[in-house]
Amino acid sequence: MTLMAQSTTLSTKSPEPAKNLTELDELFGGSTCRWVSSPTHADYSKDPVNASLTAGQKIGFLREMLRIRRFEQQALKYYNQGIMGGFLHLCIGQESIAVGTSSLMNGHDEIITAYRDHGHALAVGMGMDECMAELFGKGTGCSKGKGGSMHFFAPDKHYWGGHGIVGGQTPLGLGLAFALKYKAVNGCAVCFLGDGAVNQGVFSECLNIASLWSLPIVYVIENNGYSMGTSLERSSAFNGPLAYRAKGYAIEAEICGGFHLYELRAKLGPAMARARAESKPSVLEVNTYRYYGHSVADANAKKYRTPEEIDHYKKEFDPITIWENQLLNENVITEEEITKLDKETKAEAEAAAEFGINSPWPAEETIFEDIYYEVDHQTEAGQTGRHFFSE
Amino acid sequence: MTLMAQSTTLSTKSPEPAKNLTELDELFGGSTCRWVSSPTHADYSKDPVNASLTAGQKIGFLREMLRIRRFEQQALKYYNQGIMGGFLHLCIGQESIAVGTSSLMNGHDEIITAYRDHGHALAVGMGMDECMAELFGKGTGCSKGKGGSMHFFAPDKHYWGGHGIVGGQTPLGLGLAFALKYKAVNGCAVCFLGDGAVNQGVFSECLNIASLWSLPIVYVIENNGYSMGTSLERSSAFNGPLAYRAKGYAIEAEICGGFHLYELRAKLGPAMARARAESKPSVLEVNTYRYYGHSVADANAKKYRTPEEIDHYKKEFDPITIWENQLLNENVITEEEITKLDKETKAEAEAAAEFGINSPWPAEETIFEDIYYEVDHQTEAGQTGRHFFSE
Amino acid sequence: MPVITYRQALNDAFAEELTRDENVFLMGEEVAQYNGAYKVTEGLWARFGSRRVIDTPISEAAFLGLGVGAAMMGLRPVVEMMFWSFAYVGLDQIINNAGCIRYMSGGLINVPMVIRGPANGGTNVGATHSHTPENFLANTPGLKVVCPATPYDAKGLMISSIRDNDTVCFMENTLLYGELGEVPDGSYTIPLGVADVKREGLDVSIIAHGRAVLTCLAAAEILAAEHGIEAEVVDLRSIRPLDEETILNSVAKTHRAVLVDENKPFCGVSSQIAALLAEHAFDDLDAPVLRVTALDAPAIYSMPLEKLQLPDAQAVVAKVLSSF
Amino acid sequence: MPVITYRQALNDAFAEELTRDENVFLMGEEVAQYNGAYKVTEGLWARFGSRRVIDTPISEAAFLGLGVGAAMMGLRPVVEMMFWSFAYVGLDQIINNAGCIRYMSGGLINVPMVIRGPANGGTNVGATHSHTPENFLANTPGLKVVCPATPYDAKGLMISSIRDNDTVCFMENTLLYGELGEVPDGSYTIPLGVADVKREGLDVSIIAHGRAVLTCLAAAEILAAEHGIEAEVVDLRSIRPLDEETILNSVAKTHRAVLVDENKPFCGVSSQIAALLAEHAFDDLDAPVLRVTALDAPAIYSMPLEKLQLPDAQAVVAKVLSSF
Ligand SMILES: Cc1ncc(C[n+]2csc(CCOP(=O)(O)OP(=O)(O)O)c2C)c(N)n1
Ligand SMILES: Cc1ncc(C[n+]2csc(CCOP(=O)(O)OP(=O)(O)O)c2C)c(N)n1
Ligand SMILES: [Mg+2]
Ligand SMILES: [Mg+2]
Repeated sequence: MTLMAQSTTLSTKSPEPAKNLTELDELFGGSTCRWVSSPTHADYSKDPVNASLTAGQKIGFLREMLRIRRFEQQALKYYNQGIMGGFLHLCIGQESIAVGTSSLMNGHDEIITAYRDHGHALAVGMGMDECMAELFGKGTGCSKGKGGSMHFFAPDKHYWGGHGIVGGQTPLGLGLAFALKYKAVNGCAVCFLGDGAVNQGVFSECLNIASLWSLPIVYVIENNGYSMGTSLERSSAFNGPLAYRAKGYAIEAEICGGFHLYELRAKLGPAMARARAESKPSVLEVNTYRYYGHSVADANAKKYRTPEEIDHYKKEFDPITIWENQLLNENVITEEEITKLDKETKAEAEAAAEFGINSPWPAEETIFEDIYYEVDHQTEAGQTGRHFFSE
Repeated sequence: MTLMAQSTTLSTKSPEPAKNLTELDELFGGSTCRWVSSPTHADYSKDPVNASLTAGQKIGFLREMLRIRRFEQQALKYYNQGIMGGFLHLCIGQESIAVGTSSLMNGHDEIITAYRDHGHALAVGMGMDECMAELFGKGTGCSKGKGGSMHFFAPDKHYWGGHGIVGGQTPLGLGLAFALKYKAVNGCAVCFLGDGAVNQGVFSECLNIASLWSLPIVYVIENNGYSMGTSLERSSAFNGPLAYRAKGYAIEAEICGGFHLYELRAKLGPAMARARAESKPSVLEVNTYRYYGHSVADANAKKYRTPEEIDHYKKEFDPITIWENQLLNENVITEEEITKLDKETKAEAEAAAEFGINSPWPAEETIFEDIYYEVDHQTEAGQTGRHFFSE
Repeated sequence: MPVITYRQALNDAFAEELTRDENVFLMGEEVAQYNGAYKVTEGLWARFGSRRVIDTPISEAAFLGLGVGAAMMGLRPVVEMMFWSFAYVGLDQIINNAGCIRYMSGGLINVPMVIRGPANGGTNVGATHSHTPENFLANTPGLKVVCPATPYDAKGLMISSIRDNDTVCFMENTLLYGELGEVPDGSYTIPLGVADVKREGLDVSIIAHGRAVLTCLAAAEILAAEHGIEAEVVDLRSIRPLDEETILNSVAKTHRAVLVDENKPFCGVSSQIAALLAEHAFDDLDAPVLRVTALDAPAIYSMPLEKLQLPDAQAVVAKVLSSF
Repeated sequence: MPVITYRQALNDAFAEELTRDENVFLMGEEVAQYNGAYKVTEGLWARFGSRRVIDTPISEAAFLGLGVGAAMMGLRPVVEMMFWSFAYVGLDQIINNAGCIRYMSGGLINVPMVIRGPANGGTNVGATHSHTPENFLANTPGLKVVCPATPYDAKGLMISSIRDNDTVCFMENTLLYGELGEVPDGSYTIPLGVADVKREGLDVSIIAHGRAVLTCLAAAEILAAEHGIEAEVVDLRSIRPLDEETILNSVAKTHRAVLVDENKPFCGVSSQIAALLAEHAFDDLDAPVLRVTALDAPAIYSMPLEKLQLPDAQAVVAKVLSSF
């Protein structure tokens, strides 16, 4: 037995960067957190949160998912042409989560996410133009060209960003929930984070406080199986699902397939309702998958996972296809209408790209704007003393 | 139901600073983590780890606990005279944990703790003189007067301190375990932390890595029920014992009464053995109690808990008394021998205080020593460029 | 005017602002039921209750970030760091969230928060508990930094900081909490970015902030009494925004500058003042710009040695004399 | 001499030290199987295996602290921060543990660790990803800070840093990784604390570190060609220890100093150099000490605007000309 302690191999993981399909399937059926409800089997259409949806709403969800995908595909095209800067993290494959969440927001709910934020931004109702212009670094961008891809914000739409430091948004989300409770507003906060982000200590601190103070927050772990090139199994130790760590803080935790809007809504809806009604936190781990690399600059996107794995997800688990089929089956939509919707959203994305490209660069002097409120508003405080120390 | 979310009272806790005895007893019997094995009921004397102890060893443990208590009582006396500086965190009431742990160390095990570190230091074999001199800020101190009460170290005794930032030692402990595994040494690391420290995020990060990489570490939570003036219930949300949070990381977690050395050894021994033999981490939550305030400067020591609570622990759960009774029952020791031991350790502590008081202050120039290895050793690297920027 | 302690002046500021503005709340470890580790928040929990004065777990990163999130929503958190030294476990939340979100959102979001607590050496609490990060925090555009030296300044600057719509890092000092000074009854504000000439003089400008100001005032008395040198003592009060005008005017008058700083020397606040003078007071200066800083070693525990680590009046006097 | 990239120079340094010393190991996010986010550790996992080149979860505080603990036990961790900006979530471990433990233990414990990664703006990754904390880290006695500008320096300084028995914060630059330079085969060291005069000149001293050195060299060429000014370019290379002698000698020769710094201005490294000159080069200076720094705003995303935020050769030229 002592021999094992003598072992000098620190990582017990095999060097193979990815699993083959059979292993993947095993994984799905098994007890790990990459548990997926087969999209064809489970039926959440009768769930109260879904049963009352109108055809118009259902079609609206499809439109929103398509908007996100077409928006990102346009962005990808221009990023690859080298005319955007920084990072571009695409959420293609994960669109259902942002759309499903925003479909449940009550007008007082607040949401916040990490850097993979385009989907959430569009889903809450941000315009493609302002978002695309932001990617192009233009003054017409939602953040005036100051934030870029990782930093979309729309407080007027209860959307608080877009945050680049892994896990850094998790206490901000807690603050949103705190403010709701402090102000006695009947809303909840939804804070998204990745499967890699759960290992930033601050998230655990948040779980403790959320539970201790009974704050109305739902942490949604968008578990896409990878943090950059590191698979979930190589980044995280867990017992049953990752989300179950929250149980150690006396927080309700659940897992959920994120590929079918009905399932997502059926699981997320009650968590949000509980937050609003009882001011109780929850953690929901949503299984999802990104088709592209971590960011577009991720040269290894097909090395740490097999092309077969990616294909498998695209074929079997695409949230847009699944939803289209659902709506076709329900006779809520026709193939032609889908094609039309698709064309419209493509056109919208193309027009947004045009808008972005044709927008002016921010003026040079804006570099020193939006740093201090008091300076921007030229209050007395903003005019007293030196605020900036370069010429 | 919505009314609850409207509630603006953030803390659900009552303003009463402490619980009365009845509530305390309920607590002990209940499912929370302040679970205590009644010292008179449980019998771990037959446990293999205890059964083989010699009378000499058992008496040795008593001597060590007495040394710690007498040492701290001396320190307290001089601190109150205003001739020591900084903080003084006493572990009186908790002596069994340090002594029980060091009794299990195999010569390759490494230990590290927080600022309440006198007990651990003495238990691993540090001399009272050097420890007391440190408290007096003298050059003869174990840290040459540089560290003070919170920073005792003895790497030659596998004791890595003494750390003042709450939770800050937890990744250092992980590093000790990592180094053991890296070097294929048949030892384990034991890292102590308080019940308040579990809410520093870095500790959760450590649990994940410890489990993921299978590192030979035992985290011992010294749960004394309070972090400064905050009771466990006001600082931490948990489900069953606090330690069970570790289960979310697939780590073995156990709880343990810390008042009886037999019980402590029976629970800690296997965890340390598992770490050595299988390179597996564990978390052990040990129930304990401090009689004094958070530090000697804690003016509220009797406000956030009742005097009755303190008395109850002193009477029913004093680890020294319990051990003395155990040894008397076993006929391993006589009352007279105990009195003698007590006198000896008192005398040792008094002599140490004398030593500390009579030792010289560190020389002024030592302020600039022990900052850089290379400077201290006047290597080429230490002599190149300017290292210090004041005169 | 009533004479009260620096601690009481802060306490009064909190009480007045908590009363004035429903959005203000205090948060931190032991700030409520314990009345504050250094009793700065004494009585406020009893008076304002658990919603407005909130005890936290030992999770600085989380409750700093919580403060930022709450401030984004329009609340006005006053978050205590029991010691500023502990902010290092939550620094990301200060720099990247409090400091950058307004910018990254193109001005859509404000973070009207105060982060406060003591930052000082000199109390034998060791290297990890004695940090003075005003230099580093002021390095971050987006943050403001204030270091009051007197009860009067503490109260007026605290009220301004709470009402400020940007994040203010407010640095107190455990050695100052018991210091007495005249403080008027009722609310008043002192603008951030205005230095205070605490003593006028023609011969040399001594420039300092925080507790070092008191050291410099003592030194100035010695210089006047024993050496016939009239020193002007400039108290920066606010590090960012910084009142460069008062500094430059003083040096233009005295032609000599000695900078005193309890910060460590490398890239301390006094480095920045020196850089300012080296560029903008070049023609005014009759002598090199001299500095007296904390000794460039970690804070030592040993009582008599730690005393030597911080600038004292004698060291300032000696440095000033060497400038002539 | 072979011409290789800065990235390759670092990679070679790692490979050589991993081979030479069994106690050296690399650790960080994506450093192993992914070959490094910026490919600085390419091939090392394949060559040295999972024990020596280790992928971590996204838990900077824990693995920085793990590195400190391992170093205390005699190992020599080389810990990557994917960006130095991410160190803020683990800063406590760097400042309080790596930086203070030797002192607080009275010299009983050493922390021979390298913490490394890129620290730079200029790549449109936004405010939170563009920090350059060399000033703050160098403020901490107990830490060393190195900022190489060329492939040759990068390799020699990295090998010295790994062999150094103190903690070295090693700052690279994503904009430099692809830069080419002559680097001899095999192992060599460059001592920490020795600046390098990268260009000699009599008219003005331009003092810089990191990528700004290349900017200054370009500026010096323009100054010579277009303005007949021969600038001396001093590359600090190491921020702490600092080669003050070379700085002072250069200014004693040229009588003029322009400091160039990609750090933000307030309490940046150039503030410290300015303070040095204001005190010790007072009689040598014929003109004010001027600085060119990053603009004092958070790093902006917008591509053309971010370009304006960092010092470029024209800005340096203009500043130098204004000094005459
Ligand atoms: C504190 C910190 N460390 C590292 C990074 C670099 N980084 C950015 S995203 C990322 C992976 C995060 O993965 P996950 O949380 O699973 O989210 P996903 O990208 O899959 O959406 C890493 C390591 C960072 N931004 N912040
Ligand atoms: C990061 C940090 N925050 C706050 C403190 C101040 N502090 C010191 S000890 C302590 C309480 C810790 O309680 P616990 O972990 O239960 O240990 P105990 O004192 O009971 O042994 C606090 C808040 C600190 N030293 N470090
Ligand atoms: Mg992920
Ligand atoms: Mg405790």
